[in-house]
Amino acid sequence: MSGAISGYLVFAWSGVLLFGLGLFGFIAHRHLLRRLLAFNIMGSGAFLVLVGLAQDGRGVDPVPHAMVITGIVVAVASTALALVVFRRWYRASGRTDLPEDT
Amino acid sequence: MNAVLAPIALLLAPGVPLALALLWSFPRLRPHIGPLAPWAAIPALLLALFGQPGATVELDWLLFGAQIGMTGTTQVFLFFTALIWFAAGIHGRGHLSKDDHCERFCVFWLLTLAGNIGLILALDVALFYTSFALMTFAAYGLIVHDASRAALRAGRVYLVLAVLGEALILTGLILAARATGAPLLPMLADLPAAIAAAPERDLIIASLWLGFGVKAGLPLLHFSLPLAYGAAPVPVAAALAGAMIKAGLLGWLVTLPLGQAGFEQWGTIVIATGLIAAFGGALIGVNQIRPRFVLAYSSISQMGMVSVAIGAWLSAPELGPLLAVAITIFALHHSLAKAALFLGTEVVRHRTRRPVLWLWIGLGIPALALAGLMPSGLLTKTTLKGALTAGNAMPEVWNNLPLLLGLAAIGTTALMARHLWLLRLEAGRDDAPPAAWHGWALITAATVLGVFLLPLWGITPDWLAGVGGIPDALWPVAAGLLLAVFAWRWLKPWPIPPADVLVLLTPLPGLVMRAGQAVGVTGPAIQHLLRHLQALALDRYRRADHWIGRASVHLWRRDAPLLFALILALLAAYGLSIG
Amino acid sequence: MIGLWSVPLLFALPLSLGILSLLVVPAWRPRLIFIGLPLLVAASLDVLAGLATIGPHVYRLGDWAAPLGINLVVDGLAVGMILMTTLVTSLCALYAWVYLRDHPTSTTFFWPLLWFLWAGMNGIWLAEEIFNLYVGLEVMGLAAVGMVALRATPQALAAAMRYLLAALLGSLAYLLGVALLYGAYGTLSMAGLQEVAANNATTQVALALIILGLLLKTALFPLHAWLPPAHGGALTPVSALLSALVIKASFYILLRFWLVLGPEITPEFTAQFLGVLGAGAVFYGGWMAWRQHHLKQLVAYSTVAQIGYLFLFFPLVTNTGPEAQRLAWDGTLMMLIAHALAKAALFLSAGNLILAVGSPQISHLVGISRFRPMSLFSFGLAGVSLMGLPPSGGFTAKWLLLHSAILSGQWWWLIVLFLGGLLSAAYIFKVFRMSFREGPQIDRSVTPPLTLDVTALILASAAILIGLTAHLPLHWLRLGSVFGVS
Amino acid sequence: MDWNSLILLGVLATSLVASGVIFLLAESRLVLRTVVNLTAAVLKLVLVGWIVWGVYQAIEYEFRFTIIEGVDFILRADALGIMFVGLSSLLWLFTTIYAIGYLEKAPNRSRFFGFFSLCVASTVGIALAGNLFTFLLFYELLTLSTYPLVVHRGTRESLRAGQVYLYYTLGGGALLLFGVVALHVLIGDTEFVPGGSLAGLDPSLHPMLIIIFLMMVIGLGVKAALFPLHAWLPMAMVAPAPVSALLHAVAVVKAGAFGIARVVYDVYGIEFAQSLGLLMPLAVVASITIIYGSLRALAQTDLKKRLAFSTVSQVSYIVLGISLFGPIGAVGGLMHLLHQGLMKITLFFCAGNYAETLGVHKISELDGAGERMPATSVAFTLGAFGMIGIPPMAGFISKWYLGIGALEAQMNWVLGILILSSLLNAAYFLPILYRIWFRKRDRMWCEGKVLGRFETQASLLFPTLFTAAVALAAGILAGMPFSPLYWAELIVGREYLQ
Repeated sequence: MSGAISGYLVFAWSGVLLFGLGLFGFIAHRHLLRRLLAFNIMGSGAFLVLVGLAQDGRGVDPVPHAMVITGIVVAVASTALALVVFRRWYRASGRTDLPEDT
Repeated sequence: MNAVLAPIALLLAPGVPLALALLWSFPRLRPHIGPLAPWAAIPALLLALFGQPGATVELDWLLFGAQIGMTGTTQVFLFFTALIWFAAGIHGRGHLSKDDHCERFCVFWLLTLAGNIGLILALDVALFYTSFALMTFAAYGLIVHDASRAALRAGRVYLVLAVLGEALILTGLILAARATGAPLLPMLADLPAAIAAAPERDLIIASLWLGFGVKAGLPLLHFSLPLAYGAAPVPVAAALAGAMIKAGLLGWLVTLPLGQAGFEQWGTIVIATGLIAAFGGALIGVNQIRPRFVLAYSSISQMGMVSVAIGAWLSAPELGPLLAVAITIFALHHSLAKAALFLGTEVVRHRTRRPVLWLWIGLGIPALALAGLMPSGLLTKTTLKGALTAGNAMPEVWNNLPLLLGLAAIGTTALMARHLWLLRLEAGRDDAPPAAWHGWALITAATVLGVFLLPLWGITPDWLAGVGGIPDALWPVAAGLLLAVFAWRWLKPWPIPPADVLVLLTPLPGLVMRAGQAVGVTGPAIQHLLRHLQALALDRYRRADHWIGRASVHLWRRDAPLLFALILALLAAYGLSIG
Repeated sequence: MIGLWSVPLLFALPLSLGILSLLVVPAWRPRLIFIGLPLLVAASLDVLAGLATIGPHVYRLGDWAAPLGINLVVDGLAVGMILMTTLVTSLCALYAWVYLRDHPTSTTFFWPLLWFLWAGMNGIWLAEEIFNLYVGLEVMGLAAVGMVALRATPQALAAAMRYLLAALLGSLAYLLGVALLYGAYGTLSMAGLQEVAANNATTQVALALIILGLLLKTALFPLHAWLPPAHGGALTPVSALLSALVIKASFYILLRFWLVLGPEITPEFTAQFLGVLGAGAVFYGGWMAWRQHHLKQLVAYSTVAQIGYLFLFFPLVTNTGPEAQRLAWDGTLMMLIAHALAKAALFLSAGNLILAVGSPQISHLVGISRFRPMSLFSFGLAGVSLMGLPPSGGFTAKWLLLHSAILSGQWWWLIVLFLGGLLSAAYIFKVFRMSFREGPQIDRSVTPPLTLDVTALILASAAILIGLTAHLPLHWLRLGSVFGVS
Repeated sequence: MDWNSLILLGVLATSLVASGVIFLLAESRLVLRTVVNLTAAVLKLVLVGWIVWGVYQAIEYEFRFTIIEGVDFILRADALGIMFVGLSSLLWLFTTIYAIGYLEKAPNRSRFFGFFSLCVASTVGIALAGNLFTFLLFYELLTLSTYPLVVHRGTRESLRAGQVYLYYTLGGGALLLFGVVALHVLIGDTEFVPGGSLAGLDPSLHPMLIIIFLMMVIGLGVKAALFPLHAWLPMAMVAPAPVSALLHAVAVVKAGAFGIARVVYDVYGIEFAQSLGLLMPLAVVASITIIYGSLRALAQTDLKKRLAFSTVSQVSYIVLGISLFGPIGAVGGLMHLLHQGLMKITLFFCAGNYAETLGVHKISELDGAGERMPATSVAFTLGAFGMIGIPPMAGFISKWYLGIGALEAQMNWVLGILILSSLLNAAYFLPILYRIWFRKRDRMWCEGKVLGRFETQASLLFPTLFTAAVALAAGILAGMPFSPLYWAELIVGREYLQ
């Protein structure tokens, strides 16, 4: 990568930043809902990187878009599943976090 | 005896006792073994009387190929062995019929007999050793038959010595066999020459000499003799003293490099040992308080004299033919007489309506024979002396050997006198079944007449010299009798226990016993202490074993994988460092 | 053309069956396997036949060109994995068909999830592009999480949650890596990457992200914490599927990446490091397995340990001679397949034992050998393979790995294989020890249906047989691989 | 696939199939199980007899099957292997009969006989293995199939013994595996070839070969109970008597000793091993084991424990014979493989008879047993005499050949070891015999069982008597064709003529 941060790389770098933030949240928080949110932020970061890196002046590349759309679908599905499991977990145990190693 | 019969007879001689013993496997036939057992020696006896030396039978399938046959010398051995077993068997017949363990006894009897005959007939090393071992170990069952304390002790001593002896013999035989051309199928006849040429010849001779010496009552290996002769049933004692002791002698005769030059030192050692046995046996024997112990030491003493002859043969190979004849006659003479004496110790105990005089004449005959006054004794002495003095072949140091033997004969006479004297005390205590008489009478007659059968086996001794030897034979007898009378009047026997030095060899019991007596502790207390000490030692051994076991298990159990891994790592690292 | 119709069917069929099973009434859901299993078995065999006749090839879905079209690789490795999946999943499905009768609440969603899981796995085996691999991973992972949660006990839910978080984190790391690679090289195809990828920082970072994500999903020590509760706490057929197949998928992707990028781009240090982690997994997993009191936890930790063996592949193929590489490749694949079969068998038979005594505690197995010899026998056969004792797939694999280790001069892996084998013996025989013990608790036991025992036995026997006939699978597996030429 | 290779599979299959069938049989199917057991054993014996005849006429039997490239599964009947097969199939029959009687009314018989058959199958496999890989395969299988037998009783003690057994054998097996793989790396598939196949290798590889030899011998030495690796064997005595008999006489220790013979003769080649200087250390280890085992045996009060340490000692005779450079010592060692098996199985059967009939386990409780159980006691006596090496028992023949062989190999000290061992053997066996035959019985034996017309159950008595008779015959009739001696000479003739 060249020294100057060209335009399209801004998106990529902010994607990386988002991903980092999300990762921090994912690790730091115990509340499962927060961790889920953090996961979604990480996901957004990753998509941003994907889209951002694709804009290198080669014209419109449909592939990243396809990938991001697919990724979003996957993320949504994952979040949904996580919410279902979380709800059941909360109902069963009354806790919003995971117990330490069982 | 023709070519067809000879092999069959050779096979039957050891085969019949063996087959009879095997009858025991069929519970229904077991009761029949007892009555048949005494007769098992008959085929061997017939073979000895009517067989011709020279016939051999090869048994390829047996062990690693065995061969049996007869030579002139072994035929004589076979004769007296079979006769003694037969007479002793007849003697013991009635006695045994009341025994609870009759069948067990008979099986051991037959096995011992088979072994004894087998070793005489064997021509190859393997069968010889096999028969020897069979005889040795089966005889243990005979010795401890009574299960009395004394018998068990005798059995223990006998067994320990026998095992040591077997081990020594095996060492010697393996080493010797290796020296022959055919180490896997060695013939006895090849051994002497092979040993003479072997690099380890001293080791071989020592092993064989000591190994067979256990049987032949070599000093310090003789402990089992008095103990066993004293504790075993009388027929067994007769067979032990008459026949089996000669197996040791036969062992020497067939394995030692007799007739080979270059064994003068060994000759000296053997002669010296023989003399020690001859005199030591007599000295200890006259102090014994039971007739059978006396006889046992007499045997040791007599075997000492034979040892002298063997030693002479080693020292002066050229005397071989003469000495061979002398030793053969000696063996015949001593075996029969000794067996008669042993059977006599039983016979004399029985109350009888027969004239007592006949009894004592019968008891006296073998005693006189041993003392050298009967034909056999005379012939033995003169032949031996003649052989030793022939052609001045013997080394200078041994010039006085005949005199020494004469002095030993004094001891023999004294022993016989002591024996008869002690016998007197035991006379007439029990009823005697008739069979006891038959056997004894048979063997006593053989003592007198047996020697005249010698020409049958091609041995023609110088009868006249025998007659001429009477004066020479008389002085030791006279001296011995004088000594006996003197001793009877003025001396008290020392309390030498029947296993003499063995008591000293195991110093702990003796010393403790002495010490205990000195401070006034009674026998049972000492015995208790001894048992305690023994138990302690055993316990220590067991405990050590236990700890070793635990340690080895612990070392490996938890850490086995790591240890194996370590081994692997070391080996692998080393492997890579070099490869 | 032969082989063509069946390739897309391999994931299309399970997908449609999954959807179909969501549509039918719950009572009918299990019965779909009698339609689905024969079809999928036929399709798998047809793919094999295709490989045998026309060799390794790339199948274009709908004849669309990449990158928008989907390319499917049909080489020896993929077909091997497909066959393994078909065998294990079919048997687990049969097992579940009987097993789940006692768990009516779980049945409802088990079957749809099973089909999705299958579709996801087949997708991964066949996918050529790295993004499709991601999609496959997610489909499979979400289905797997759902399956873990089926039990609906707090423990199972917690385990599912933990598993889900780990899986999501892993997938995102992978996705970021994919994004970086695509950004740098503009291609998603493995073949394309192999041509253009250069040894620079971007590639290395991307590869590190991908490796990390996949390690987390594969549960390599020390990233294994999610695995034992998830695998040990799930329903028995689920445990078997997860341990036997699901973790293999992420390892498979790792393997593919390594084949494409590994030797040239990653430093030898990484390879050795992965090997060391593998060794750590072998020791730690074995040790922990030995210390478990619950039977299925023990088996789960055994998976943690066995994963470690797979990672010995990396040091053994990096900067070593071609012969050592070939042997390591063969050994790793053998290990992978043998472990799949053996672990499925182990879980299923452990489930049978638990059914028989009615308790997951190992200490309650006292004297069980008298009543359930067949379950125990399957357990033992599978155990033989896990211990790496002959004759078994595990042994053949170990043999090949040893061979490779000695040939490449990396003797320290010998110690790993050695102690690993002994540790696995320790935990397998811990179960046996208890079952041979004669004690008071041996009066009676429940007899599980025969099907349960038979499926476990078939899997265990397969784990043994594959060791005896190893040259056949290895021959197929080498088709189209970089190490295929011996 | 021709007839000659199928017959090898048949020998293996008889017990494998029997094992499978027995596993599936319900516990209560006593008759059927017995029929399967005995049919398989007899069938195997017939097949083995067939092969023995064929091998005698130098017919090649081979079965070959590729596992992975360069690694074949090979079964081959050569003289050495078939000797071991003959031993195990003969003794299997009798041990099976014995076990059927011994375990009457005991629990878990299906399991027991299943693993029992499996154990024999692996032993046969070991014997017929045509290369190191196949050998290893069955060697490990043997470990696995004997473990359930060792822990069969399910007591705390037996489980502990089983654990120790596993640690040892698996550890040893792994070392063996590494040795085999390392050798494989060096020279490829190591088939057993008379005279060995390593002699032609480059001298720079020799240190490596020594290491590999060490690995393999340590691995095999575990099963052969060589000195520091023997601790599992006495512990395994908690198993039922037929198992002990099988472990000690036929399967496990023999597998180790046989493996060492294979490695020395057919992998390294005796001359090459000698030139590498490997035989001398082996002889020393074997000698130490011989003496050590006897010393330990002397201290044991439990009959089976004493027999176990005796095994530790006696099996090393085989190893000793192998390590003596020269045909005669080799004959002695190989012959002892059979002799020790026959004698030791007899002794263990007898110990089992005493335990089962009289409830006697301690030596001190044997007083007067000879009167109560004469036939068993005769068998015991024959076995013990054989162990001591008293002629005409089989042990004497071995000892004689070993002694001569030691002298041929210029190792005269070995003769001393042999003699010392004989003395120690006498020291721990003769007191037992004394108690059996000459002591008065001093206690009540717990005799609860209905025994039939013999002194004990017929199924216990007759195998014992038969093995004793064979052990006796092996000694007396050593000169006959097909005796152990004859066969060992045949093997050595083929090994040394290379």
